Amino acid sequence: MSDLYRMPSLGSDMESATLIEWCKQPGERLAKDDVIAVVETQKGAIEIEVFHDAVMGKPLIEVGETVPVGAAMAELEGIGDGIEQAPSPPVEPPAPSGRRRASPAARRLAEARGIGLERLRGSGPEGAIRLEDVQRAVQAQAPKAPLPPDSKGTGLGMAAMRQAIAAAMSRSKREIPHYYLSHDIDLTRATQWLGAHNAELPPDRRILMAALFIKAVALTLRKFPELNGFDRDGQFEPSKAIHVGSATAIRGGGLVAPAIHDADQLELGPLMDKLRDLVARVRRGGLRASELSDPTVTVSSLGERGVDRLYGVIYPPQVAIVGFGTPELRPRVVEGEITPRTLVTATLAADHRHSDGHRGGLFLAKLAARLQEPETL
Amino acid sequence: MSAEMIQTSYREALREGIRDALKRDARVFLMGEDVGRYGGCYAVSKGLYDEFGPERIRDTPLSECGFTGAGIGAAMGGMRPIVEIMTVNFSLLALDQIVNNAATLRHMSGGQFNIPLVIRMACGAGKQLAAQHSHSLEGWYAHIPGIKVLAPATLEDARGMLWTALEDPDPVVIFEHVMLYNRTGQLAADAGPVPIEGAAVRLEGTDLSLVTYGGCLFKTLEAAGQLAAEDISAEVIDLRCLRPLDDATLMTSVAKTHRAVIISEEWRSGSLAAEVSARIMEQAFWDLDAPVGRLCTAEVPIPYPKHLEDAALPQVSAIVDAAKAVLNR
Amino acid sequence: MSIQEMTREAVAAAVLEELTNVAPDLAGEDIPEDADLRDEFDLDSMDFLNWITALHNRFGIDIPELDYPKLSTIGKAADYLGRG
Amino acid sequence: MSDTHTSAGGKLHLNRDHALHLLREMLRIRRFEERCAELYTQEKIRGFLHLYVGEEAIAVGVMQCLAPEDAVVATYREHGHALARGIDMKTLMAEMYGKQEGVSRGRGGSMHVFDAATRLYGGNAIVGGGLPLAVGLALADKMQGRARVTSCFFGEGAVAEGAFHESLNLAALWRLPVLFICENNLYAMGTALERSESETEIFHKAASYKVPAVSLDGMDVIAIEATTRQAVAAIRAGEGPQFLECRTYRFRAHSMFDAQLYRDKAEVEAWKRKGPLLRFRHWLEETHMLDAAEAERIESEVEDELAAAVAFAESGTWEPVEDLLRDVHTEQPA
Repeated sequence: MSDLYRMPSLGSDMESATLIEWCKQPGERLAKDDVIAVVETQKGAIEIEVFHDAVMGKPLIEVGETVPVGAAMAELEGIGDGIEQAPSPPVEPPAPSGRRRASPAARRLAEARGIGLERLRGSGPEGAIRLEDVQRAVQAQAPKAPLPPDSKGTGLGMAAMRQAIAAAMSRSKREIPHYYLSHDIDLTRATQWLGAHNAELPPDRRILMAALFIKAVALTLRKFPELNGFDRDGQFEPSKAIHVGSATAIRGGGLVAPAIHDADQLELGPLMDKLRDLVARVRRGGLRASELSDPTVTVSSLGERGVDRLYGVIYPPQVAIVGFGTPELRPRVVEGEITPRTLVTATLAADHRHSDGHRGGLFLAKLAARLQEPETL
Repeated sequence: MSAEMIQTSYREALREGIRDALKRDARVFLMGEDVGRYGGCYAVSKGLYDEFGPERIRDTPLSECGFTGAGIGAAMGGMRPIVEIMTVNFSLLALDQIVNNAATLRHMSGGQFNIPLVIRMACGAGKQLAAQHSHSLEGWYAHIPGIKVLAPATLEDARGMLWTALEDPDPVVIFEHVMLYNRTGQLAADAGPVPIEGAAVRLEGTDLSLVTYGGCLFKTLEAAGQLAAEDISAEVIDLRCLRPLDDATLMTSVAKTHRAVIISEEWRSGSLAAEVSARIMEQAFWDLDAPVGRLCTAEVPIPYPKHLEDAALPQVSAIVDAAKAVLNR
Repeated sequence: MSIQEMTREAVAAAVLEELTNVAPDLAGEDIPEDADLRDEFDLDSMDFLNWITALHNRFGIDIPELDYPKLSTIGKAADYLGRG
Repeated sequence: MSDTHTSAGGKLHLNRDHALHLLREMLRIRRFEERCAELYTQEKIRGFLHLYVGEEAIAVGVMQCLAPEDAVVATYREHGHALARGIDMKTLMAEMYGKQEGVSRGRGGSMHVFDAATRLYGGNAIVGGGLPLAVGLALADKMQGRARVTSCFFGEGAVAEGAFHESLNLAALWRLPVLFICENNLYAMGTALERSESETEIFHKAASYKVPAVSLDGMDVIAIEATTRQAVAAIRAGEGPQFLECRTYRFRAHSMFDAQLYRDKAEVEAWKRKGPLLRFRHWLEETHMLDAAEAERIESEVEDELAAAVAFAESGTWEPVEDLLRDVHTEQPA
């Protein structure tokens, strides 16, 4: 049985993309999750995957060709060998009678992933959309995520990215009533601990302070669900999972924040590996669609060469962003004495529709406490 | 398994439960119509009269209201009575005592009086006993705050629920489906008390939840087997305790499977199946991927002829069909 | 070839090569030997660590964190490694 | 006043103190209920309110013969039984109000008075509903070898219920220690006895179950006490259940909202002239056991007790709504 591989929708604002590269040749086996091609979008180059085992068939478009979402890109063979149903393309005209029939479970998932029911084909009675239909669409759709970088020389690059950032940040400032809090956190212990930890390790196993920040934020968020999740038309939808978007600046301008999934559950080492891998691929332009799942919160850390503090702008539909300025030795009163301590100024910008400054303050205080015990992170 | 297993029947398991209770606690006595010399309408108490004597295996006149009320009074007076009512249809003559007294006295007395009473009764169809001995009115009882309602289906529950029920300070009504009495199987020789709260997942599955209890459990398990042969993974939930209902187990299952069919021998209108369905709508609506299905008895007094009785009741093939319907298959 | 056998120019070229591997977007940039990489080329902590890791892997030389300031430019890095 | 009380059973020692005690007990009930009627019109008491006015001699007479360990099962017209049994007037009035200081935490109200301390098992608002309970309480006593008596009050309306017949049969069959007291006030709500029973001599029905039964003047507190004493003695002697039919009359309506279309005023007035308090008081005065000063003192003390009870109920508190579901089931320790 053969089927068509179609241009996936990676975001509700994506209309088309340009094929940069086929990663598989006709006759090659494709395992679920294999990258089949790289496409250029207005948000940059993205690797696109297959969702079922198959065999690469005849390509239907050529490198350099720009096709709309849903357009056939290649034939796939062997679907159905152990696979019940091929992924059905998420294109179907809306039902004539207005509201689409859809099961509650299907509606919930569709809403959570920002998938319009009108685009789906229902496999249930009288065309009702079932959970399975939405799950298929979710697999075919990367969530709206911060931007992958411009990869060099495609021409779409910087301008499109700037445009996307502009749209997101304008929406944020227009719609989200931010509140801002800031707190100086003593990093002396964490710095010492990290130094001692790294001293014994080769460079590829060393950990950056940024990883501690991400882990500490993720762990602290467990107790502050109102800061972790999404605003959906004014309703807060908390997220059980904590996916931390790690803001990464792109030289020459631009910014991405790919997610470190379940950051609260990762040991520091693996978390650092993920972070390292993400940054490397931000530089190379190799972020994969599946890595662009919505972060549930963003952490922005200025590193060692920045300024004291940053006031973040929330990336919609998230509801909070945590910023870390540059850690440095500053005078601090400890037990009545002015003592030099390594301090970092942590800031929180959060959506006032869904949380209040009191809770935000508690969050920063807990975060500070967490960072006093770096060995527990 | 370390415990010695014995081959036994549901009836014997119930009897052993009663015998345990009589031996363990001098306050326990069994009272009802023909429980003594006759040995019980369904022979559950056979032999106990000889063993424990007429005081503790107490035959009563045909006066359900009187002896059920006496059971309530005796419970308040410090005894632990087991009142046997031959069949749920007869229990309607005692409904006043159960609903107006057993279920209310603790509350109306501001907590001063407890009714540690157990009422056992047979229920259900399948023995061609027609419309005055075959009904499933568990749902009526499960409607009443102040009493607990149990439906043991397995040998373990038949043996162990009575024990726990007698230790409960409040009235407990136990429904024994007539088609289960002859069911045999292996039971640990030292099988002991079981909890009288909480549903049991009798079979784990992922595609849909089949919710049932009592006489329909084994039909449902058989249906689940047939579904498995068609690559449909059904989870089978035995409610066990009809009041209070174990919402958590139900919702956990539905959250996993997204589909539910309730199978019960009641009439559909105003049934416990309706209650379970409503709770799923209330608590698990957004998990549902198909309307909740119900398979109940046809809305007719149970007829006498076998073929009509069979046609009225939920059967394995109908359970399979109902399951497939919610799966759109 | 061990680093001892390499010329300083070769070491500096290798150091630059590793840098552009880590940060391909810097490829083609004119990076003077004495330019502070972090200040002038916006190398962030992770880029820097990845670069150090690459140098460690390539030359087998231990580079403790405390020595990071000694590798702030291509030239300094070449000198540091050349001392091997 | 009849002479039967002095001769019947021969066990009644009627000295002045006891006589005045009986008077006071009946007066407590009468005044309590009169006040309840008034409070009902002021909406302090709600629900159904069934008054015992006219029937006080029965509860007071019977209660003299019960021991603290005996049990009482009564009906929805049970204020008199509760007071005569020894329930504090304050907690009873608080119950009438529905306050949580009430004897049943305010959960029962007028029709459902329960008290574990005095073994009062209701307060049962289902006609005939208490009889099987009494049988069961007595069964428990018998099975546990306790020489206790369960007294069971009911109106003649209950006699038409199956529960009456089932209970009498069971009690007689098993020779249980139950004292059945039928308070025959001639009307089941508004239905006269002769309109609801083919056999209007209720005690004959009991006799048909082989339960020793007598009919007596329900307005004569002395006769009731004396007869009850004999019956209780027989029960304690292991003779099984006993049955008293007390012919009486309620002076007020069935409940507060009752136009009394079913009986004429003349009949009510005639019965009132035979009222238990009136007759007993006259008899006490005739025998010089009661003088005006003493009568005044008793009245005044009852008034004081009643005033305190009303004040107690007024100052009582409402059970928090958070406790709504309390006592539906026993709270099990976690």
